[in-house]
Amino acid sequence: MPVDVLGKITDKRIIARDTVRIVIDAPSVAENAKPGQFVMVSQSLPTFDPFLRRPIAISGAEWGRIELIVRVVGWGTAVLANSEEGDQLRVLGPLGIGFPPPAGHLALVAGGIGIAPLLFAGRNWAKSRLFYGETTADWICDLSREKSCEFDIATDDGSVGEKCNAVELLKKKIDQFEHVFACGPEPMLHAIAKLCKRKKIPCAVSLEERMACGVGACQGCTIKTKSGYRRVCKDGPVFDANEIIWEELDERPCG
Amino acid sequence: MPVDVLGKITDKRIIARDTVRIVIDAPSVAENAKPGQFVMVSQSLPTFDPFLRRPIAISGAEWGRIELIVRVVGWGTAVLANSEEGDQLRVLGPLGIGFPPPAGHLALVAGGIGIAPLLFAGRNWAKSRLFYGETTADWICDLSREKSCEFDIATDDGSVGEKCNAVELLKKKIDQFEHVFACGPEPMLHAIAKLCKRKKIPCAVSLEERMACGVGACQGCTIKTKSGYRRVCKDGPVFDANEIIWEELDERPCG
Amino acid sequence: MSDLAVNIGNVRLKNPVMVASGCFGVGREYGELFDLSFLGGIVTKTVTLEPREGNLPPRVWETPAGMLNSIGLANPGISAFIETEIPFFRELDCAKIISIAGKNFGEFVEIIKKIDALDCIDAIEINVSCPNVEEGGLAFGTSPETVSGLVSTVRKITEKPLWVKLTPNVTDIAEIGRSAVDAGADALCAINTLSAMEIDIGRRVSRLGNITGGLSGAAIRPVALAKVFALHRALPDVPVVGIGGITEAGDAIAHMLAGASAVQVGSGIFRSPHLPIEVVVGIDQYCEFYDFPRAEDLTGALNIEE
Amino acid sequence: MSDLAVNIGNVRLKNPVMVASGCFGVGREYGELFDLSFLGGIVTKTVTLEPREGNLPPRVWETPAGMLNSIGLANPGISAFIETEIPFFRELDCAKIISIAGKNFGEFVEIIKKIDALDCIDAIEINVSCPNVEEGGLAFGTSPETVSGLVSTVRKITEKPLWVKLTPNVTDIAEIGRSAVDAGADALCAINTLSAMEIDIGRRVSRLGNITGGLSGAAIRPVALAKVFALHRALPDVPVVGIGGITEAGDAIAHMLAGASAVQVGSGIFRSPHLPIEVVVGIDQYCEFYDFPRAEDLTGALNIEE
Ligand SMILES: Cc1cc2nc3c(=O)[nH]c(=O)nc-3n(C[C@H](O)[C@H](O)[C@H](O)COP(=O)(O)OP(=O)(O)OC[C@H]3O[C@@H](n4cnc5c(N)ncnc54)[C@H](O)[C@@H]3O)c2cc1C
Ligand SMILES: Cc1cc2nc3c(=O)[nH]c(=O)nc-3n(C[C@H](O)[C@H](O)[C@H](O)COP(=O)(O)OP(=O)(O)OC[C@H]3O[C@@H](n4cnc5c(N)ncnc54)[C@H](O)[C@@H]3O)c2cc1C
Ligand SMILES: Cc1cc2nc3c(=O)[nH]c(=O)nc-3n(C[C@H](O)[C@H](O)[C@H](O)COP(=O)(O)O)c2cc1C
Ligand SMILES: Cc1cc2nc3c(=O)[nH]c(=O)nc-3n(C[C@H](O)[C@H](O)[C@H](O)COP(=O)(O)O)c2cc1C
Ligand code: FES
Ligand code: FES
Repeated sequence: MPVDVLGKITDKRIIARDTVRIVIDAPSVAENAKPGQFVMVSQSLPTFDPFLRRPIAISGAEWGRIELIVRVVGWGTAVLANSEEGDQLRVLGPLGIGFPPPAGHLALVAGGIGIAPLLFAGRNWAKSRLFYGETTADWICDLSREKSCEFDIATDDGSVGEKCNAVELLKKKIDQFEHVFACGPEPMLHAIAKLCKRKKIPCAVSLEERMACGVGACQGCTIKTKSGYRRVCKDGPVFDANEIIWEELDERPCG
Repeated sequence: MPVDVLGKITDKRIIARDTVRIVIDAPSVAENAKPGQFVMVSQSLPTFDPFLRRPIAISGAEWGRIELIVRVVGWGTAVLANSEEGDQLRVLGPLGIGFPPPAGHLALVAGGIGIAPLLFAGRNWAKSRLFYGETTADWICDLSREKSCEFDIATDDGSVGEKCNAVELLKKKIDQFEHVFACGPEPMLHAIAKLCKRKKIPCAVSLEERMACGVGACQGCTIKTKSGYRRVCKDGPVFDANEIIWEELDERPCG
Repeated sequence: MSDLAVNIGNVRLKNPVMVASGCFGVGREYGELFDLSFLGGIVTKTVTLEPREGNLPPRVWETPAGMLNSIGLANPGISAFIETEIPFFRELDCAKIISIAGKNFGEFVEIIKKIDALDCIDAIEINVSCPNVEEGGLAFGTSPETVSGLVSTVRKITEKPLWVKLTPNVTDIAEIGRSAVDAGADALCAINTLSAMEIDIGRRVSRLGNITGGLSGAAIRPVALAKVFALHRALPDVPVVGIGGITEAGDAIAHMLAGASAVQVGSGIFRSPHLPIEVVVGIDQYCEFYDFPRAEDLTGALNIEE
Repeated sequence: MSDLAVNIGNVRLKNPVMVASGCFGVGREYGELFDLSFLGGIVTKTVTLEPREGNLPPRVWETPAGMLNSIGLANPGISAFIETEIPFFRELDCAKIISIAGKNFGEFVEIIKKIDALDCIDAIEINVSCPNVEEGGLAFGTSPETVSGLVSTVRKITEKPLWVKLTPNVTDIAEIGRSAVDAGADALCAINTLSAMEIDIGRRVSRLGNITGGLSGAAIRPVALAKVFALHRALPDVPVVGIGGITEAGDAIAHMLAGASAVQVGSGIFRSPHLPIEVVVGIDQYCEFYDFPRAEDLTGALNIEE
């Protein structure tokens, strides 16, 4: 059951260019959180700028605290990233269905800030390996404290890890896995979905969509799936890759 | 001539309950500023909260810097008061006509945050004395560094200075003065205007009105005077007390 | 504690705070967050005769102090609604209002025939003001003749209180309101969203799949207050339900002072799910502080000297 | 550098950025801050036949992401205006548009007779959309017949380009726009402010002396864009001047993509006096970046698949 609480920021640090890790004291959110779920967050000041909360994946939950990784892409994320230790954030969650139980060895594929929900998955499921792609080294989140899962890194410019993308990383080792979880830009997810289909490996993808309510009440965040429109916030954000009509997503006039 | 500049905050401190003194590096504003003038200020971030700038009196100008005293009464002043040393503010000014040249010994009468423009006047005109009234000691701005002019303080509860109001302070010594400048709540200004009229002493009052442009272009800040509607921002904020139709101001449905 | 109960015609609400259509489903989701019996009432998402998938995504976009939506009345259709949602809805301990829309008079009649027998429904909100659908929707609500025709048609087939939800996208909302009341409407709800759009200048496309949408949120509060004020002035005896831009208790109080007998909270809920309850508490505190023994005394209590 | 010049009918603007009526006087005050010749054009505060004191204060109030005003067309009247303002105004090196309003057709005619001889005036903006005056004002702009009658009356007595400034407070802005154009208007300006109000719940009074006022600023941008879009779709050959909620260059570009041939910047100037110039620069940069050789190519360049 989700709750809406005011949570104090207990730790905040920059972990990559434009990217912060925020730890929030929010026991009633943390105790129910599962990998793949998210929260709707805003600052606690009574401002209309922004008007709506922002959906942010839960990247970890332990000891009554949740961890968020926020990349600044606009005003809403800037406001979150500029909040400081001791500030309070409004946190509604945990929301969404989260990842399914993995069927054996698990490949986690992250593109960019898509890393956030997969970190939680990596900490949760021991038999997993993370494939993490970024454009360049600066944007790679510091994973030095991630003990629980192994990882391979790729950058488009080769500035760290292999010079390729996350899909290519995955391709090399895909036969070692029985399940794939992926989060990142749509073209990447589409490519992974195709690969998994060919290899007949089940694949769950975490999607993004603009949200208003975040709880399933407004029908604002729908995407077209093979079983009709589904709400990303309530029926997702994690979907079976085979359910997605990728062409619809690719053609989306705006995002 | 007013200018619109980005000015860096070089000093900020709390000088009374809910009240801060902000020093801003803004040479082109400072060099032309006269007591009684004001600036239109906002933070420099691209936010709509608030949408408009706020008018704030110039309480001092020296060495290329201007001083503002801001009391938090709502969101706009809260945003200003929360900005920090090193932040930049947008400053449009100096605006308005300022106080007239005083005709001999000058009484400055301040009610509450009305102290701001009078501090500047006190520093500027040696033969002046400040009468400063507040509800209670907490709200009295620290004047320990004001060397240039003498002052009497009154509080409603007697927690500091005399237990009376600024008008009563003035009354006791009014015969020593040839000119009165006043700024504060409307009932106070009205009482002072009456007193000065009886005593036949010229009196200039600094008025407040909601403003949009602050430069005289929008006609948003008008008050009714004996010579018709006048713009507080351009034709004021300082007016001859005899010009004001006090009944109109007192009856104002809202402020 | 003041007496918070208000009457909208024959419908008694335990307090003046309802949630607006489309922002709350039937309460399933938000019911996980708080006890729905604190609410004065719930207005369901608008239900149509046939199921509707809704509009092409994206369907929501944030704007300065507000938001656009072009949901397009996505709903399962009245039969499925009765089957799957009413069993949940009927158990709730607050006024229950069903919002309905049709492409033509006949559809409205068919829907009402299906719901008239449902005891649990306290009132029917006729949505003639949705800017996001091609047929029916806004086109209905902009013509006094159509509104009058529609209301008198449905008035004949149900005894249930009929509330008509008005659009602000008209020259004279009071004229439309009057035509609804003259034809038998029991109350007027104002406002639905303002027709609006936003543009992605990088890709040179609309931000919404449906090109245009409806603006709601704090940004429209001043417009909503003016419409409620206009309705109350023109029709002082008709209950008005104030909707638009409520994001704190004070906004709801402003709606009531302008002339509303009750309010509905819409997109403000997305910012703050507990908002409807905060509004109830805030109205109570206001009544205490300003000595209004009954919340209903707030209606139209604005001082106007002209 | 792209070619920024645009034509509104016969009026050539050096760039598409004007300042809106009522927000800039005739430029005296803001002329102290920057060189007015950077502007595409200036629209004066609306001038009436007789002097007007304007409405009871308070006249402005801030709202979420916007503001209300009820200035009430305070102005010295056309004769005093010609005497005291035109000598300053005529010297400016940008397009000069005079905004006028009258209580009846006769007043419009009288005003135009006085300004028709002024060479320095490039166009007349007919304000039939002010929500803040009792007579004339909004009432004119909500009826296609009245607009048509007014425009054809004044069309007969002047060769100067006639722009008609439309109100958003109507059911169908394109209908009003069409009636203006059919009667001889050269361009349509949209939008004026939205009728609105705010309430001081503590004192239970309106925030404005005049009770209601007009809403402007970022809050109304989505509404303005939808109106411009609707006008351009209905009347693709008619130049539209986009007004409403421009607070950065991107907003002006959005207006042009929606169908505007030029824009006017209004209350955004109060936030940021240099805004009109920033908008000129921003449009230029946009054209360069996205390969539009001429700013006029932006007009209606929105991609719409339906
Ligand atoms: C379920 C879910 C989980 C998410 N988890 C995270 C996370 O862990 N960390 C993180 O940094 N971000 C996450 N996001 C994305 C985050 O919500 C958006 O970046 C944020 O809403 C942007 O707000 P803004 O005001 O900063 O940017 P805006 O100014 O609103 O937009 C800036 C840019 O970001 C794009 N954008 C904005 N919102 C979204 C969205 N919901 N989906 C896709 N693109 C968007 C816009 O199209 C635009 O290009 C998640 C989104 C969803 C739906
Ligand atoms: C020429 C001039 C000089 C000023 N100098 C100073 C100064 O030196 N220091 C200072 O702290 N304040 C000064 N003020 C007042 C200051 O502008 C207001 O307090 C501020 O605009 C309030 O904004 P807000 O968003 O914080 O409050 P809001 O939330 O907008 O309002 C909070 C309360 O303050 C009242 N208020 C808001 N604006 C004004 C106004 N312009 N005049 C009167 N009452 C208002 C409101 O009615 C309300 O009760 C001055 C005002 C003017 C016109
Ligand atoms: C996402 C969303 C969906 C809506 N769906 C409906 C609807 O189905 N029927 C209806 O009458 N109004 C609908 N509305 C309009 C609201 O009920 C309300 O009239 C409007 O949002 C103004 O109120 P607000 O400013 O409090 O949001 C919807 C609004 C939003 C934001
Ligand atoms: C203070 C103020 C005064 C205005 N006066 C006039 C006026 O005299 N005539 C007119 O046609 N429009 C007037 N307007 C409307 C503006 O010209 C413009 O249409 C409206 O504000 C929307 O644009 P914006 O959102 O950029 O402000 C006024 C607007 C404001 C804010
Ligand atoms: S955001 Fe409201 S249903 Fe998903
Ligand atoms: S605030 Fe615009 S004229 Fe004074």
